[in-house]
Amino acid sequence: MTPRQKRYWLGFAGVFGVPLVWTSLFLLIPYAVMLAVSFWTRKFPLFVPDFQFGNFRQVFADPQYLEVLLRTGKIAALVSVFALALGYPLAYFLIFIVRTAKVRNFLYMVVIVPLWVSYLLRAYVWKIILGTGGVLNSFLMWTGIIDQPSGLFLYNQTAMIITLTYIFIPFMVMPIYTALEKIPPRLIEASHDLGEGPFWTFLRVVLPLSWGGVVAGATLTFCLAFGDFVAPSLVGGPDGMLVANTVQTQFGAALNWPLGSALSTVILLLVLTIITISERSERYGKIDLD
Amino acid sequence: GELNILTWEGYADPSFIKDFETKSSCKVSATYVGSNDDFAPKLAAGSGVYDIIVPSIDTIGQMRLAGFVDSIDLKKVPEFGQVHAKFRSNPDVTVNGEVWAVPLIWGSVSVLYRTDKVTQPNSIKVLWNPEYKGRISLWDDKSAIYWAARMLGYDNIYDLDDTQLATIKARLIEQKPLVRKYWSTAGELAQLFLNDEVWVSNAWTGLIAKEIRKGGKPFTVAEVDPAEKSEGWMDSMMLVKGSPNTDCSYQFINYMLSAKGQCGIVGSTDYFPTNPVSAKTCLPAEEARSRHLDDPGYVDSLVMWQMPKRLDAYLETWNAVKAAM
Amino acid sequence: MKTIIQLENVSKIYTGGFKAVDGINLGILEGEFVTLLGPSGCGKTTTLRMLAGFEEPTRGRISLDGQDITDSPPYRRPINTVFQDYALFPHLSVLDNVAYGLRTGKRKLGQALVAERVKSALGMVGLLGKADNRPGQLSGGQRQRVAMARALACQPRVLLLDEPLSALDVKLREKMQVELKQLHQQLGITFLMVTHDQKEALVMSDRIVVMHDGKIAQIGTPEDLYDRPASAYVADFIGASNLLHGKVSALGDGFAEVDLDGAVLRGRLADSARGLAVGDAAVISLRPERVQRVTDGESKESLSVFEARVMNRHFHGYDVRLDAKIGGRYQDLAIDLRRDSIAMVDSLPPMGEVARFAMTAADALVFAEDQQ
Amino acid sequence: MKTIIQLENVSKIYTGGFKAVDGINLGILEGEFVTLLGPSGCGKTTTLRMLAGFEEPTRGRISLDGQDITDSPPYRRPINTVFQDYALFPHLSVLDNVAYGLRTGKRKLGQALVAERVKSALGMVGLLGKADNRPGQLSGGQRQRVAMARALACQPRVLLLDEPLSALDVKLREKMQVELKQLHQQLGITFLMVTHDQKEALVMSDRIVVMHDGKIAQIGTPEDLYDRPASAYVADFIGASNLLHGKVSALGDGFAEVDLDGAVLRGRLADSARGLAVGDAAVISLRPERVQRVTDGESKESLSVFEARVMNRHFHGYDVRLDAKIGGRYQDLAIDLRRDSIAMVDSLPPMGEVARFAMTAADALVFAEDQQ
Amino acid sequence: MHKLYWWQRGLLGVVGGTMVYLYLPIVVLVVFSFNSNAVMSLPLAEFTFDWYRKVLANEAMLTALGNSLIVASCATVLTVVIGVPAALVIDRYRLPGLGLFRRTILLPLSLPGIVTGIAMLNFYRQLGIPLGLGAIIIGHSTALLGIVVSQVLTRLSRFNRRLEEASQDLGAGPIETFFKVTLPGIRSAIIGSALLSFTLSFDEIPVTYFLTGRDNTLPMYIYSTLRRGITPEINAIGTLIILASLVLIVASVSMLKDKD
Ligand SMILES: Nc1ncnc2c1ncn2[C@@H]1O[C@H](COP(=O)(O)OP(=O)(O)OP(=O)(O)O)[C@@H](O)[C@H]1O
Ligand SMILES: Nc1ncnc2c1ncn2[C@@H]1O[C@H](COP(=O)(O)OP(=O)(O)OP(=O)(O)O)[C@@H](O)[C@H]1O
Ligand SMILES: NCCCCNCCCN
Ligand SMILES: [Mg+2]
Ligand SMILES: [Mg+2]
Repeated sequence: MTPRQKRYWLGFAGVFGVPLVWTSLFLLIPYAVMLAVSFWTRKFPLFVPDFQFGNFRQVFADPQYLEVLLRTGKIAALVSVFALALGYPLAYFLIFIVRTAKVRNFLYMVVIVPLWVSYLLRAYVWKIILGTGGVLNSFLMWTGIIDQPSGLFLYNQTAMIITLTYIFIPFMVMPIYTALEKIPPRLIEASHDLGEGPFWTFLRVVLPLSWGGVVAGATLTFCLAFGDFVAPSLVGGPDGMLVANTVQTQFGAALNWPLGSALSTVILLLVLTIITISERSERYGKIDLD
Repeated sequence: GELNILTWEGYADPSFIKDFETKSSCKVSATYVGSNDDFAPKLAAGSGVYDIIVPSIDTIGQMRLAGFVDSIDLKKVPEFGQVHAKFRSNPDVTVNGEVWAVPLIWGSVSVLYRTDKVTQPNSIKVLWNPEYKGRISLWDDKSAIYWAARMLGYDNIYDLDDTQLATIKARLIEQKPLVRKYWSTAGELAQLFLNDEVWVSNAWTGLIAKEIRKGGKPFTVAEVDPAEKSEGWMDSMMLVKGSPNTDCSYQFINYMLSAKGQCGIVGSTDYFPTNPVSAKTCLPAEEARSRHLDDPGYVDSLVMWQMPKRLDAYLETWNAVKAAM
Repeated sequence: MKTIIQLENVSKIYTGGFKAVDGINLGILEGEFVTLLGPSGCGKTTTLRMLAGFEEPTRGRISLDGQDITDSPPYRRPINTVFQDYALFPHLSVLDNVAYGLRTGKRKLGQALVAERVKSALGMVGLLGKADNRPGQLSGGQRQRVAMARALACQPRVLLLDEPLSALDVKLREKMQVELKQLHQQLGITFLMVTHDQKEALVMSDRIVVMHDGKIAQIGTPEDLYDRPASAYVADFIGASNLLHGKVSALGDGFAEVDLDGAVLRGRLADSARGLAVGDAAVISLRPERVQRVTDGESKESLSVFEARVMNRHFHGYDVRLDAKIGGRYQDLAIDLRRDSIAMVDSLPPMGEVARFAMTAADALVFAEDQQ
Repeated sequence: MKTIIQLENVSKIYTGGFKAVDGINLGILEGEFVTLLGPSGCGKTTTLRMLAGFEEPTRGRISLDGQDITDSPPYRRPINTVFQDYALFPHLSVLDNVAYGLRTGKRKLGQALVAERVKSALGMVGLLGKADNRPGQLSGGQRQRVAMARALACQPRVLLLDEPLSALDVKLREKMQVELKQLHQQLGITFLMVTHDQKEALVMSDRIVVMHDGKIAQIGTPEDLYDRPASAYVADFIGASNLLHGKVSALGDGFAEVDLDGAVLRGRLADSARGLAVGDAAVISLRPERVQRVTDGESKESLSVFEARVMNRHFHGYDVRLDAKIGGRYQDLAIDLRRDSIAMVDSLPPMGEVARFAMTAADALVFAEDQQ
Repeated sequence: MHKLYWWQRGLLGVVGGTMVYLYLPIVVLVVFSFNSNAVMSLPLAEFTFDWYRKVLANEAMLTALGNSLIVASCATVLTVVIGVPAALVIDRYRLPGLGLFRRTILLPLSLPGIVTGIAMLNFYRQLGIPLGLGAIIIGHSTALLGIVVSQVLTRLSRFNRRLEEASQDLGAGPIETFFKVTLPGIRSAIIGSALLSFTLSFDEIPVTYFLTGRDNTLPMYIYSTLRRGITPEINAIGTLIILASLVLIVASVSMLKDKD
């Protein structure tokens, strides 16, 4: 080794040592342990080491788990769609309609601030708003739209979707905002110059160029909503159990860690698949703007 | 010293715990469970967290079998002998002459309803009554299975077979659209009533109704024993294995068996004391009667909890119900 | 030839109050190649953007073929732009970029027609082989060509070019200058180009509009501007120029002599300097390449001869640049002597010493001082 | 003068296998101003970076004052660099930027000494008034000066400059060329500069190293390269050049005639072309500015006269560029005619017609074909 | 301002609605924190500070708050100390395996927290590591490491490497160069991601849920309180948290503004 190479590798070891050890010890090994436990067997009163695929078989054979997975996927997808439907116009507005950078930065902060307010509280407030005696019912009765408080707003999947969408909108707005911000205004002018009005310019230039942000935001929102277990317990009803609650149950009441670990492993794989797909399509959408 | 107790709402109320803390110089911090199924996982997750747990009669056996607890050194609990013999001799409290649990308090689970909305129910079937669609609640606990079993008229509720469980599961799933929310703590159920969300539910007799009445809403609630009988429960104190604070633990156990402890907890929960000797010294006669101090036979009018023979099957059934649409 | 674009008294004041363009009047003839030339910030781009429709004039009127288009949006003008940074759509292939303007909401041409027009536009710029590439995969020069093709595919009445070549390196720029000019001649479309490179403007334009602080300083053919600049400002901007400050010491028949405190130079009076009187402060502009070396004995009647001290010498390949000082105030004077033969290098004046130079009076221009 | 930097057989192969520098041998004398010149990608920057210590030569040896420094890291070399993008520290003031090298590593000078040296360095580049500004608040030219001052404050033995002026616009670039050169003369430090602008190299350097594909094509003074290029490649790179391909039709006394299928041109035989025989393929290089116009009747003994068809004409201000075609294969020929008098424009050959031109044989160079 | 197109007006409507959606809950929270009635429904009762008084007297809550501050601070320091070098290595070295390393370190960001939580729980149980604040800190650091790494990586990719070369060129060795040039260059990314780490750790539930022993964090305290029924105290805590967040945001924005 030349002295230079020696310096190179010394630097590498010095800088990389701590992160490598930490990541292996507290990230890789725990996931590995989780994987290992997913092959164990539940045996009253606890569970014992083993190597068998029963837990995975149960996850896929017992319709209740598939049903929960599907329901969770459905809700996470709806949350992503609604967050996108509200978040995209918001980001678009900030970038292309707001004229001065000062106002834009201020409004952006205004969107991001809720992110800094306790997640739990943001979920729980919806209980006050949507409840039978809540703000929404009071408002509707006051306006005379309804004369009996409705029980339809709280303790069901709609409430969960409203709450989760609310919680995750900032995660949708941020990447889209960043993507839109990177689009040179020049390109929009070029489109106008070539005879295309604002609407088609949006479809043909702005949307494709912000696709990376949309994918990133949707992936993040989907994954976060997919793993949530707080909203169901606060605003969800009897039909609102999500996969994270199922995992929680296995580590709680059911005391079946092996099955819970198997479920978690399945979630892990699912998320990895989603991320990989999203990275692919993001890369497809990621266009070198330089 | 420090004492970490895994227990139920109302069991560590400052009204009587403060007194213990000053007397013993043991600081009590309580964590509340919402179901007996919360004990095992909390203890399984790691030792060294809790010193005393207060599971119900159907769960203490599981705690012992899982090795989560130590047996009780009776020399250190002089008043143990005053506890209702019925509880002392319970096969899960005393096993092969060794005592594992110190009974603390007992009571029933009955039907709680709003008198202005629900005509007085005489059967558990009220919880399946479509008339009250969206206004029904049910305790989020494996005991839901007992309730369904009793509604169906099964009498082997702690030893149900697979077909029975399947039927029960179907009935519970059938009930889901009627249910507004499964409740998991007393406070939650009280709030559900107070916020107009729920009109009828099964409930721990005493505490919850008391809480609702404190809310000052312009309606009244009542508790009723259905024709299928109410359920009976008894909660005992157990020593967590490996707890470094056994000294404080024994002081606590003794305090809770004393007059201050028994009347304190009765006062905060409206449940029934297990030590009639000390309770009698502090309860007015009228209350002593309504708390069945001299009437342990009342227990026989209840369906007393036992550990189900196939706990796992019960849990699985209940979880499947919750997971279903 | 008829006027295609007419700017009447057009001004642009940006929010904030900055007056970027200040009452411009300009007519552009059909088929002309006109260049806006001027230093950074003089308002060239702003003018172009008002024509394209991206900026709204604060005052004034813009018309195309006699029709007022001041208020019509960019996507309704038969005008296309080649942007300085090309503004190619990075997510579209070269083909789709070029086809973009042909597939718009309104101007929806048939598949076949689009294909044909794209092909002809790409053929024009020699990029048929790159149709399927993304802009990111092209070199700078190729991107420039795509931008041209994209604009031309729309068959605009007027093509606007904002510093179309400034992102290219020297060799490529010179090559593209020639190509662009040829394209203009082929197509007969009106070109309006912006540049701050006077050489580029001279090489390419039919007419050049020299701008200064939002106003037009002079409009004319390259020869006009080079040989008959209207002001010292234009003289300085077009080609290298020495601007020497002095006092008028003699006047006569369109000529003036300027005294630089010791050296006296003779030059033509600029049109704008007719009013100068003897004793007035004046600026005389002379181009480095018009100065000649005269050996000590030599003297020519037609030339105005002067002395300057040679301070430094740079090899320019084509010629030798002398940095000299002239007059009592030691004003800088650049002189380019041609190395017509290798032997000549030896006859260069020695550094640090005073030497004699000369120039035709017709090659120097005299302006009034304040005009600069 | 003694050699300060010596590169012996230095090569750089990047991971991936690309050979960026290919066995270079080069000695630089103390106090010299040497320029590396060549087209993009020829290995100039790589060579400079190996000298600075940022890249490790794959093969070969670099020594400074006779000592091998091939393996020493950049922070132990008494060499400083002016980066192309200046690489000023954006979080530090101008003063702290310039002081950076004086407060770092082993060279930790006292407060007072640092202040003094910073002051003198900033004074040198005329930026004393900007000491407290951040680089972001400076213009391009000022940043360039700060980068110079920062490097010079360290009093390096050798100053490396990687395209130091390429980010500046034309006028400023020309001004800074002169300043840089003066600084070099004042300080006496060895300068090694990289550029791809041949004009810049010609103006500034004592010696120029022309690179080609990682190898050295020629080393010499500006005059050497301009007047005696070793190859057609160098001739083409230094100044504009027409390279015309033909066959040797006659040889004699250091001169050759090249037949271009119809037109015959006479030129000096390049040193490397001594072996040419009649009938061999050859390239003749002639500079546009060395070609003269001869009117129909005229004929001069000393000149080689030829005909070419004038295709196009561009106004260059200084002179007029003619695009012409020569010979049976219609090879492109650029001709620059000087507009010495305004009247001359009228005597320009008409476009599309054949006209007669001439040049001295000494001004054309003949190379063997394969050398290009 | 020129007149708006129909679609611009529609957009404005959607944006306005979204803003209401974003802020209505926060307004509700704040308003009810001053409402004397313990049951939270309209109409409002009297204005009161009682809930704030109760919060400030609530020892368990204050202890939980203290724990949360400890956890968030430690986790933030750890994520920075581990994350910055990790980002540097990923950015600087082209070695096989580093891509995988990057993906691994970023994985917990998109993975439901519950998976990381139970992975940690399994792991601690096998090792016999006691649950508690220490366990939570490790969990949070690992789960949030990706935030620092991704933000710093983004900044590093924009960071001009020439500056480091310039520093070495001027005589500074690699370590001095890091502290004098690289660190100032990525400073705002570090501060920004540290703030985000802090907030997310302070707010964390799914990982914490499985790792708390005796010690509650504030969100866990709130969560268990919520499970036992709502009290307006929670609204008061929420309002205080919003206030603190605002102060933090304003501080960080003004802190980051001056230099970049
Ligand atoms: N949107 C704007 N708001 C305010 N001032 C502007 C705006 N655009 C340009 N300006 C200012 O108007 C003046 C003219 O700008 P313009 O871009 O037209 O100059 P230019 O001649 O094209 O210069 P350059 O050669 O640098 O491109 C400049 O001083 C510029 O700072
Ligand atoms: N780090 C690298 N890895 C691989 N190849 C490289 C690297 N750096 C440069 N090259 C290649 O080496 C060749 C020489 O590069 P170098 O930067 O030395 O050229 P240059 O003469 O300075 O060109 P330019 O004028 O464009 O700056 C180029 O083809 C370039 O693509
Ligand atoms: N299964 C036990 C019944 C629970 C009794 N405890 C109720 C306590 C309510 N505060
Ligand atoms: Mg411009
Ligand atoms: Mg280079």
